[in-house]
Amino acid sequence: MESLFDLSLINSTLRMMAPLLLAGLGGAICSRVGVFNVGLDGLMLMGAFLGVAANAYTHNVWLAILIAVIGTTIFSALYAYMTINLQANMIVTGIAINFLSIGITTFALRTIFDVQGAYYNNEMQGLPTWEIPVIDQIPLLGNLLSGQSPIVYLGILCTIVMYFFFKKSVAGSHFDAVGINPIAAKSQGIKVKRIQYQAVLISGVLCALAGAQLSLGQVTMFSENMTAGRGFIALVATMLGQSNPIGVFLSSGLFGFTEAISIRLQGLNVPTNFTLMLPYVITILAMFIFKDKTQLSALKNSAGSSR
Amino acid sequence: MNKLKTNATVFIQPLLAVIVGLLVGTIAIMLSGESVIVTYQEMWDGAFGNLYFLTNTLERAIPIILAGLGVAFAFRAGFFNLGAEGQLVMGAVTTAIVTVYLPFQGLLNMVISIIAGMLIAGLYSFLAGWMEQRFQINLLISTLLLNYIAVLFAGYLVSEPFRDTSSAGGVPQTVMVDEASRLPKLLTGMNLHYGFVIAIILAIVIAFIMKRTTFGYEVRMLGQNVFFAQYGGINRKKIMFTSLLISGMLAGLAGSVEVLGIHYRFIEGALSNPQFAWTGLMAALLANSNPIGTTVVAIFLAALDTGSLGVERNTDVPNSISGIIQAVLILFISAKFTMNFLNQRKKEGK
Amino acid sequence: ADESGNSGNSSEDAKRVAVVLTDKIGVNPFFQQISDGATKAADEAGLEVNVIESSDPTEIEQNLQVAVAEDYDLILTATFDAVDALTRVAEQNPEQDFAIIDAVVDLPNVKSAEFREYEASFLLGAAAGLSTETNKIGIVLAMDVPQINKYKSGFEEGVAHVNSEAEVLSSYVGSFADPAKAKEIALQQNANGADFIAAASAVSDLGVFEAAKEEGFYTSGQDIDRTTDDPEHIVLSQLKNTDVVAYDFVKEYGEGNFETGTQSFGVAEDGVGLTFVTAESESPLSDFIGQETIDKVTELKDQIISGELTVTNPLAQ
Amino acid sequence: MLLELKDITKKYGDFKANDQVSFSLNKQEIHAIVGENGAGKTTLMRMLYGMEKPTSGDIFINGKKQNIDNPNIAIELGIGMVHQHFMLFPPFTIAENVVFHHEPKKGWRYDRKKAADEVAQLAEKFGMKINPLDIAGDAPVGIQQRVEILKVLYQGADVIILDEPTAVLTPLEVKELLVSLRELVKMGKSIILITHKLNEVMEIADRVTVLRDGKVTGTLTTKDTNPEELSRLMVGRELKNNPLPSIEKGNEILSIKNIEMTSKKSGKTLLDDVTLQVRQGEIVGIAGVSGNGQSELIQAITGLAPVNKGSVTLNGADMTNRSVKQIRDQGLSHIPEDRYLWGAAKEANLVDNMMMTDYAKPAFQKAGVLKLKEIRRYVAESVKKFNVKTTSIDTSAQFLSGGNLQKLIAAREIQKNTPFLLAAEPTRGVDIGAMEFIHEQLIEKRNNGDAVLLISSELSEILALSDRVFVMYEGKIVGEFDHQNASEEKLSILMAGGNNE
Ligand SMILES: Nc1ncnc2c1ncn2[C@@H]1O[C@H](COP(=O)(O)OP(=O)(O)OP(=O)(O)O)[C@@H](O)[C@H]1O
Ligand SMILES: Nc1ncnc2c1ncn2[C@@H]1O[C@H](COP(=O)(O)OP(=O)(O)OP(=O)(O)O)[C@@H](O)[C@H]1O
Ligand SMILES: [Mg+2]
Ligand SMILES: [Mg+2]
Repeated sequence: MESLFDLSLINSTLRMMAPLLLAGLGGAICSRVGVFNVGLDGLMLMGAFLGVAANAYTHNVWLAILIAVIGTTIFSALYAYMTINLQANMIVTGIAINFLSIGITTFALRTIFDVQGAYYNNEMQGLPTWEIPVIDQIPLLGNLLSGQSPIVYLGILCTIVMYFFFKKSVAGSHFDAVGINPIAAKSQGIKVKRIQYQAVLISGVLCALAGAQLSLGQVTMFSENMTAGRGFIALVATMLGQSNPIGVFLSSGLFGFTEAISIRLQGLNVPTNFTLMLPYVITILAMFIFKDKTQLSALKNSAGSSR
Repeated sequence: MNKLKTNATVFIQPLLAVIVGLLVGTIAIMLSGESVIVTYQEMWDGAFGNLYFLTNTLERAIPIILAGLGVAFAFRAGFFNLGAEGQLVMGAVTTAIVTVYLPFQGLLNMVISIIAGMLIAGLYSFLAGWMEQRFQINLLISTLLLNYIAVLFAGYLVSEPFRDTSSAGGVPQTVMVDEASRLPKLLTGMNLHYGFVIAIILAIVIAFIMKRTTFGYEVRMLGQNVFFAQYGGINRKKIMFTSLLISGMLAGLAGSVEVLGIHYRFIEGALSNPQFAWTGLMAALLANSNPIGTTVVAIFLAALDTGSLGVERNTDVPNSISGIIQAVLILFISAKFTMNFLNQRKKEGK
Repeated sequence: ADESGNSGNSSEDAKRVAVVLTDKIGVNPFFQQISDGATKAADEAGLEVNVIESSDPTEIEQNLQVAVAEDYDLILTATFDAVDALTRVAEQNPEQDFAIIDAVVDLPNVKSAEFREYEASFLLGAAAGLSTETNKIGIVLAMDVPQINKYKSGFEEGVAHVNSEAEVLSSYVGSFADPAKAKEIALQQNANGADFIAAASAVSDLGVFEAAKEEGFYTSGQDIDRTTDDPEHIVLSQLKNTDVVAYDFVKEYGEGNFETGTQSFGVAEDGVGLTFVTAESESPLSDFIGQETIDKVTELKDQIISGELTVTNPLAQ
Repeated sequence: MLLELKDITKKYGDFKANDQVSFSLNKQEIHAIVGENGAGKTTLMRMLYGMEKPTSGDIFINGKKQNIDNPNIAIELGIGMVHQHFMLFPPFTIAENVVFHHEPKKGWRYDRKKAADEVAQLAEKFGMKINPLDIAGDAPVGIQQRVEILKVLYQGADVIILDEPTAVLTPLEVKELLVSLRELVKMGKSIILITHKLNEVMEIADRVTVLRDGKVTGTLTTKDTNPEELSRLMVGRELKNNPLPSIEKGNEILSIKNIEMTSKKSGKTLLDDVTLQVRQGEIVGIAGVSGNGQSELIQAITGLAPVNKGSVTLNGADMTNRSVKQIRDQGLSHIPEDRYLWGAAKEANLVDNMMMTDYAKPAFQKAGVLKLKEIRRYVAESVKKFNVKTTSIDTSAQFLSGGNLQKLIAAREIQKNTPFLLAAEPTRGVDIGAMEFIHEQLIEKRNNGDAVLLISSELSEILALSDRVFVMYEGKIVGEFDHQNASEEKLSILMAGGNNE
């Protein structure tokens, strides 16, 4: 097909990967401190809903995002409390969080907006797209990278910030320490629970942004269960990227890219189910190349709590 | 040390969790403006109200029990199998196709198609184990991804080569299984079928294997400490492969039994939408991978499902509220309440 | 469950109707339509109505059985998902009245209504084929499954009938509720030159509409008249009057002239249609379509009604 | 008096881990604490370090009563602890581990360069050789030990608690450590030293406190006591001295010929042309600083890792690169070097732990079904016979003290009655009572005409038990001695890579 690798492919990849990247980074920061967060999908959905709901009331997209972030962070505190304080099984809690947010958003959709299925509203302003001044000028790159929603850029920024946080900052090394050996960290006077809380809350913020990118960046509406399982793909990105921000960026990029490709491949004479499979198959193939030799500490923790 | 005391905490814990869950559920119901008592009454009735509802609950528990047993088996051997959904779907679609297209009859047909479904599902899970063993591919990621592939692949099978084109239908599905090959009902007029007997027997068999056989011992030791197991002469590869195979076969059986006992055909989405696999996973986790415990928890989780159906039918509480109550109950059930609360109280008391 | 039979409605002898839906209402506006239609008729005819949503396909049969046990007079359900369950339940309860919309169950105690959506899709495709300037037309579908593909085949046939030059780009979202991906697909089709992209992806249609608004191409809605949302870009809507059928069924039941059997609703019966062609719309006609096209399509409609033109039924192969 | 613990009691449920314990430490003193496994030494120190709260009793620092709620307070008060099980972050560098939670900063950034410099200086000041930029997890245990001490020093501790610091060290490393400790005292630090080795106590401590069953049985000045008195206070009885009677040697049971093993990862040669034999009625000792190929030798013999060249013959059959099971069936039993990693499943109960390697025997299973009754009887008997202290055989192994777990493992392997026993570090971290017992068992096995290969980094153990001694250095056998000819001196030189000629 002539348009398989056109310029808009990169553009499209960036858009598609942004929610995966942000939620994946949220998963990464959790797993760095030893929390295996399966609730990313639910947190994202909550963020998507709150973004739209707040936007409908405040008519201000920025304020809406702020409210989505605050609300989702509070919601993620529930997950933190259950797993960190009450030592509930991380995976069960995560799945329950996903169910809960589907329930809450659907219920709220009905009670607040009196609609079922989806809420949209022509007056509602979505996120603008930003033309990035300098990059904009560069002939080819400008077209490729410019003109995305601010959250896409924020996702890239978060990757960089998180990379430096873990690589360069003292706090970052404390986060790692908690994930590597919580008992040792505690014996050195580190407040392990507090750090785990911080990580979960940060993942709340990141998932809120991921959700907002879906409901206010990519489209301007909310529909029931609109994350369509992206939280689990983000989880795969977290694991595949070995909880390293750059790794998460690359793996969510790979996923976004293959998904963009798979849309284009639908024109070919291949059964659609096979083209839809492409991102998953490619990701598995990618694992043959980037082998995961290190055991995730979060994994061990969650497996430990499962016995 | 004090056995009585520990036994008491074992029971107090989930009880407290259920109470807290119900309390939070109460808030949700009150928000929706319905009577709390009526709603909970309907929930109870929907799950256990009379023989019909009780058998429905048990019927719904069948795939959850089987998928849960599968997950639990792999857990015991130390492997985190997140691929129950894919395995379940593979088992179901295989069984449906084999029943309809291979020239066997009646009981034989039923047995062969169930075994075929279990085998394919087992091999599907084996594949993930092989990739981990041979290429160090993280089992968690591969099993998660294989779920999507299985669902799409099964979808392809029933919308292209094996689609039922006879009825003027629109849903991708296979042809219906003939009467003789179906799993018979346990009681006439009720939905509960022999799959339940199979599930219960398997739970007991697996409990026996785990506790009383050398193979079960090998599986448990491998799950507890790989190095210790290897030191003692246990073949890690062999146990890993067999336990993943068994795990997949159980999940596959969940699908086969759903096909032959309830739907009588494979319908796209009919087995993934109800989240049987994930519910089974939760049951296994909540029961610490104990087979009998998994069965009990699975029935409890199924009761939450059928109970919320009752709420949906007979009250104005929206469907989503029953979803909320259900999620809240699950959320609190695994919390370690008593420990913390009692400990805190002790400390404060001093 | 028996006691609710007579004692439950002792005050008056109102007939009771259960509407058992195969999924949550929110999943597809289609369910909302049926629920609304049935409720409206019940209100008018003085019937009691209870709408029961199912969370997943496994629950349908149980809900039907319980509805029988609770002595509802008429049990109305819908879609192909309910066929297996209804067949079994209706066979077991030959005295009970049932009705099913948008699928056929051929039993003496069931009244079925099927729709020939492909006729409407044909008209939509024809309108698109006549209007396109780029000779590229898109359609965004929910999933690659027969009940969705019946829209695709009629659409393609319609396009081909009027414009042999035009190419149809069709893509699947792969799920019933992923507006973000639907939008991405529409943007992609538009980038490949499609100037008209039909939406046939349930809730995800909203994503296609947004893409149209942003990029300035034209699109169409499904089931109900969506042109009112954004008449500038949503220029057509293919209609499927399930609400009317649900209303009719319940109303007939209330009035005592309910007869089982199968009714087929196509363009001729006004069960399906296209805005501006078979039904008025509140919104103005877009210049992109133009009155001329509408006239031509109206001619095609008449040919279909008269039987001069037959659209292929994709499910009858 | 720098520090004083008064009448400290710590209860876990109804169990008193510490019972009215009083303890004091003077400035620039080294005060040793000794006692059997589970006597309550670690528990007492954990309370001083703020990781546990005493059930009753008071802690005074410089005469002032303190409430030490968490390690931060202890650190502020100048108390540092080197834990029995290292508290390190293996992927971090040594410098990062040392400065952890007290990192030098440049703005928001972690000044890793400064950290490395400071750690290098600190190490120099106290005469400890380390490379701050090495990854802690890759460093040998001796270095890890130093990292732990440096960490405490970096935090400015005046009181340093060391919980069994020498259990995992080689003799050379022990010597170095003791030198460092003296150095520290000279520089004004005070030290609490928990150990099972009475010679260390006698050599370095000023005073010693003995704990038994959570109670203090005596606080003595080392000048005025001797090891015999201390052991009597510890175990409540006189210790025996086990002689090694000379007996007839029989056939070769284990024969290793020219084996070679290379690392898959680095391609480094780990075992280089190793040849040795063990005969019936003989204990052969392998001496060597740990990390010189002993672990690889164990793995080669037991089938846990393949060799590239050479042959391993056990009890007359070629067992080169066979599976663990085949080798065990041929007559191997094996006390592993790390009891938690290889030797036990912590969460499993004693029955499960005891059954490993025996579960397939016809006595304990029929057609794959375990005979639980027989098994439980057997385990209960073994636990009693080997004097494993536990509340029940259904307790999980993690709740046994190290010494008791070791006894359980020894019981499991010795009772198998195989012609060959491989005993690796059989008494590491085990109290003197248990050590005596395990030694007795090894000798008895030898006297019964079985072959024993003893691998230990504890020279005194090697010298006391071995009929013949081999010395390993960098994967090679560099020396062989008879029981009579072996001496600590001769072995030490070879172990350090020196030459006896
Ligand atoms: N958290 C706890 N809960 C219950 N019992 C405990 C706990 N910690 C320690 N104990 C028990 O207290 C006793 C004393 O343990 P402690 O660790 O102080 O022994 P120790 O003298 O350090 O032994 P070792 O020489 O093996 O290190 C043991 O019997 C142990 O089982
Ligand atoms: N929750 C607990 N309940 C009972 N005993 C415990 C508990 N936690 C730890 N212990 C016991 O406390 C003791 C002290 O543990 P510690 O970390 O000192 O290990 P240890 O057994 O002395 O190890 P080793 O001597 O092999 O180095 C051990 O006997 C351990 O089994
Ligand atoms: Mg100790
Ligand atoms: Mg110890």
